[in-house]
Amino acid sequence: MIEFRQVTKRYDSEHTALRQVNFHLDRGELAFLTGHSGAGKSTLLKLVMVMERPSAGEVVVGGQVLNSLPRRQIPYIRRHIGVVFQNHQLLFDRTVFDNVAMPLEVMGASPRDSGRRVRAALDKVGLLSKEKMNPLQLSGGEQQRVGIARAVVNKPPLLLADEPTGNLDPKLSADIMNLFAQFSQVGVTVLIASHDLALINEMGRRTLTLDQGNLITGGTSLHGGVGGR
Amino acid sequence: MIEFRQVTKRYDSEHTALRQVNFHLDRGELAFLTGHSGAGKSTLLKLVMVMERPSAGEVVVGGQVLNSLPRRQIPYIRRHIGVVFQNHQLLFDRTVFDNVAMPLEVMGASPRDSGRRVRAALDKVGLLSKEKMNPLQLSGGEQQRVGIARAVVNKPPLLLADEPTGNLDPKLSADIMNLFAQFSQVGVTVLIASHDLALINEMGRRTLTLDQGNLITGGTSLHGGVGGR
Amino acid sequence: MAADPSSKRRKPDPARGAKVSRSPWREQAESYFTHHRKVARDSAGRMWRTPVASLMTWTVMGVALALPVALLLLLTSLQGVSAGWESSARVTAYMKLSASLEQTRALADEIESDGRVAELELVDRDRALAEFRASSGLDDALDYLEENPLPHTLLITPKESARSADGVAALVTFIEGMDGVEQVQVDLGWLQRLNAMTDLLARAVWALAILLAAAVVLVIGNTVRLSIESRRDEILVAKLVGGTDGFVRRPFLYTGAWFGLGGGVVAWVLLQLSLWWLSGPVTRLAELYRSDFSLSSLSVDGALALIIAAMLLGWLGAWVAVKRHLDDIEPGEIAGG
Amino acid sequence: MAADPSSKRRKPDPARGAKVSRSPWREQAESYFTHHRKVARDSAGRMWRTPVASLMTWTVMGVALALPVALLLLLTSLQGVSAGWESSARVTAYMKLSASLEQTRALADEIESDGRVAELELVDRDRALAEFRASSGLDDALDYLEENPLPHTLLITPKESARSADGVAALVTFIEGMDGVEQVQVDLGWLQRLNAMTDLLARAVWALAILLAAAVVLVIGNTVRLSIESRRDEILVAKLVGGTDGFVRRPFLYTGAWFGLGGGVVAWVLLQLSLWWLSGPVTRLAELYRSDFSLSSLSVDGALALIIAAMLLGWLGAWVAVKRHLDDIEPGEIAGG
Ligand SMILES: Nc1ncnc2c1ncn2[C@@H]1O[C@H](COP(=O)(O)OP(=O)(O)OP(=O)(O)O)[C@@H](O)[C@H]1O
Ligand SMILES: Nc1ncnc2c1ncn2[C@@H]1O[C@H](COP(=O)(O)OP(=O)(O)OP(=O)(O)O)[C@@H](O)[C@H]1O
Ligand SMILES: [Mg+2]
Ligand SMILES: [Mg+2]
Repeated sequence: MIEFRQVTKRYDSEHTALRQVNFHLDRGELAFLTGHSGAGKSTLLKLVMVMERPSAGEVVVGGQVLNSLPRRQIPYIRRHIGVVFQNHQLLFDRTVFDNVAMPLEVMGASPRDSGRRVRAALDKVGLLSKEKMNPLQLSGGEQQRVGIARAVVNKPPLLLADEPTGNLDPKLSADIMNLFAQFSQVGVTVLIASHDLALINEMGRRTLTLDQGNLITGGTSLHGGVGGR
Repeated sequence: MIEFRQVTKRYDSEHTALRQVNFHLDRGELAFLTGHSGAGKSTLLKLVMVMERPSAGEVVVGGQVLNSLPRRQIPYIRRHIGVVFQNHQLLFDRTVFDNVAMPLEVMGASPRDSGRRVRAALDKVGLLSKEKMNPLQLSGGEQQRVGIARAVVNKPPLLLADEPTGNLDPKLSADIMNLFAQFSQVGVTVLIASHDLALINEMGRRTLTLDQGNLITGGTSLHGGVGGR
Repeated sequence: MAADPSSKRRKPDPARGAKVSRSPWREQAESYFTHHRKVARDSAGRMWRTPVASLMTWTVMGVALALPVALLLLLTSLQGVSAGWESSARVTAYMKLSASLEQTRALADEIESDGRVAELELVDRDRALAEFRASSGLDDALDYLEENPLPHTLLITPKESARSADGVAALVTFIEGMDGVEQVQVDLGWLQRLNAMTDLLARAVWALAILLAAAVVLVIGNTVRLSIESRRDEILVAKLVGGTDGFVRRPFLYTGAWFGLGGGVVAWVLLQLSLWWLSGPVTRLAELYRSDFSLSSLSVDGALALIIAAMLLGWLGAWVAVKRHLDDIEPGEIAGG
Repeated sequence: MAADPSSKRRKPDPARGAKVSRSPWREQAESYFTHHRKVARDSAGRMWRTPVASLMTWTVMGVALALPVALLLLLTSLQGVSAGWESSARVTAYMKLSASLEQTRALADEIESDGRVAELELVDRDRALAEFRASSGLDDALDYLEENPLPHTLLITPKESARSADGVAALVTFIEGMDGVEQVQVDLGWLQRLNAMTDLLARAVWALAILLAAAVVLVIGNTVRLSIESRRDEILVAKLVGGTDGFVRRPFLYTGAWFGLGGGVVAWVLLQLSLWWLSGPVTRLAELYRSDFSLSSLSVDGALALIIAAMLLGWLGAWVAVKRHLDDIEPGEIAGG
């Protein structure tokens, strides 16, 4: 589902965020991405989302090489990726319901269908009772969960999460992780950037570790993809 | 330094964030504030900052009852409080240096003085090399550290931190906690909201625990202040 | 913020539920139009929720729209007047003193039948003297005259088609060549002055119209630009969840069109108010000059055209602003993402 | 974004370091002014970094400012012309036919010495006849006259102070009462018409000036309001780190003043361009009417006054917008804080 081939990302002459990263994630796989602050985790996720373009190497998502993707095709790629952002990225001029409904609205889902799906997603993160509130009125953890609901609402085949439990208490963190695990069981590829080593160890999944932009564990050799894309 | 007397905060008829909270923090004390997501931690900190007003009860900071504080006095109270916000609250239209310099600029510090202090603060959080960058170009953890530098730059007698290590790796988290501990040793009162139970246990300090707005551990009885304000 | 259109949406509609067999294409099209309606309603609602600010923008646009239209109306009114002025480019033919009244009458009939003459008045010598006496104030002096020194006179108004400088000159030559005509006078200066005046007015109107048309586009472009800036996050998130450029653009285009609508209505109100306010002195002035000048007002069709043009201008301004600024907002710049 | 004024600031200044004894009060005052300078520079820089957008706002403001000033200039020019018109409110005194030239001359001297008379011209009967002959085109007819039927005539122009309808009437009565004067004529209609015209113009100018002054304040208010909205976060953070209201307001007031400055300069440029463009046809028209009419242009003082007024208006607009919107932004609404 995701494949990085010798990917390097250089922001400017001084800052190299990723150095020749190679890895491959299968459909339905759940993997963690860890590393110190500034190691390049968010950068890696941004490359998958085509929010940044690699300086060298190829990023392949769902069989499509993103490097050569024309600008007008980008929205259609993004519709197949659910993302939880490190700083939520909620809109404060609309209700929680409308925030979660955005990916469906963009795709032109019918209102009836959309209402059902949004409520299902909010229920999964335990916020069904707050659907009519403004995100500004929510606590930090509640906002983070709204972001998670938005990422999963349209059941995307690929799910990226950047520090999804940074503002959650340990019990809720475990719940959310279980939610992600459920998704991966039905064939969704999940990649989670996280610092919560305790939780990661508990889950016992594949872990990609970045250090100063180098992938030091969990990667694959250049041509040794596991296949099955 | 901080005293809550029977403080209740009701946002609207349905949402009561704090219920009759009583506690007292001495000068130089460092305490943690924990609780599930939505327990009322941020609300408690906002009351100290006069970002919200209590529905009932009294909040006393530095000997001053905040309830009766006139609007125009609020800025002068805030200048004595350093705050790390849950979502950083950095400005993306200026450099890291200028962000950290804001509390000094507001107080009218001289440029020379201000430059020295800002660099000292950035050095403490390990970001001296990034002073000229825009916060947008920083990773999530780096942004959080800029927020911490801004909170401590003017050496305030009171330091509040809302989830200051949510985006930091375990090693950095420990470093930041040590920084806070150093501050408390020189007489600064520090109150930290956090979910990181492992870290809190390691520090072995007083812990206030909120549950559905009730203070269940670490509080004081109504008139049993430890004194020494 | 409190408005929650979603509650309606989530209520399952039994009538719809029945049409299960509907093709996905129809469903797509329907949800497309549903979205258009929703965006139109939302952007109108957004304006409604900040009434003072919206009114400010409308007023600025209204002023900018009203001024060129007012100038246009003024020009139309003046064209009516200048038609009146042109008719004062009269040709006066003085007969020989020896010409009799009958002779003059015959000549008058002949001239009147010419295709270039709109009107003809015969002033016989007695009436000419009486009028001269009255207008010159030389009552006593004229009593000394033994004989009426004035000839019969023909006052000839050329047809509109012959009112050019050349046309009038040809007419003068034609009349001068006739028997019994002593002299023909014509005040060609009037025509020349009129041309100079029209030229000046046209220039002034053009200068103002260009400035103000620019102002309309600028006002809307600026407003939309700033509203894009203040809705940066929304654009970012919409792009991140896979919104196409058209999707992201839509609310701004509707916003522009609504601003245009409001501006058009305000412009219309301003025009009507000004007309009403100015009509008093204008009528008085026109009476003094015995002119049939009156300010043209806006017809219903004109008002509709004004409002529709304003909406189009608003839409255009929004489109330009969106085109210029939307591409600048790329998700790469997301905070700490 | 790339500009980093901080690098300068952090360089330790040895000259300053020497003055260690400076009192904290002086230090405070100095840092206050340093901050003012910094804010002024920053807000100018912010405008500079978005040149197209700033130019748009300036142009809108410039147009709104230029129009009332243009009207003012036009009114000034017209007052010059109407002064010319007023002087055509001439009093004509016809002498008795029996009055000799010497008698008339004496009378003329007497009238001229009156305080209400600005100018006096004596037209003797021979010249009067010659002029009449030339202007009426009745050459032949007048040859039949045995005697000149025209009297000596005095053309009297009243002083400006006596040019009111009442003043002129009093003058007429005075002259009529003199020996040898047969009749006095005066065209009072002119004055009436002039009043009606001035009234109309004044009304139109007022209507436009009010609209446009409103437009200026609205444009600036709106721009500042939107820039407040787009700088919401900055206001929030400034308030949270203890910024007073004055501190938070300052950048917006400077922004308003800079917008005003730009708008004033654009207005001046527009005015000069329009004057230059219109001067051709105006001169031609004035020549046709043998009028000394010319469009007044803006003096250096006037230009300065315009620009300063624009800056003050900008500051005022910003102040109003800031007053209305700044209090709305209260840190309670901070995201997930
Ligand atoms: N737009 C940018 N321009 C320049 N440098 C950048 C930019 N974005 C990120 N960087 C730098 O690239 C490095 C990696 O950033 P990234 O956001 O990927 O880190 P991260 O692993 O997500 O860290 P964290 O855990 O703190 O979020 C950082 O040092 C950062 O300063
Ligand atoms: N402005 C508001 N209006 C209404 N309800 C609010 C408002 N702000 C907070 N709340 C509610 O008050 C409760 C406490 O919020 P608070 O932000 O204090 O939680 P918290 O302890 O900081 O949680 P977290 O760990 O998730 O940040 C939450 O249920 C939240 O929904
Ligand atoms: Mg990151
Ligand atoms: Mg919180």
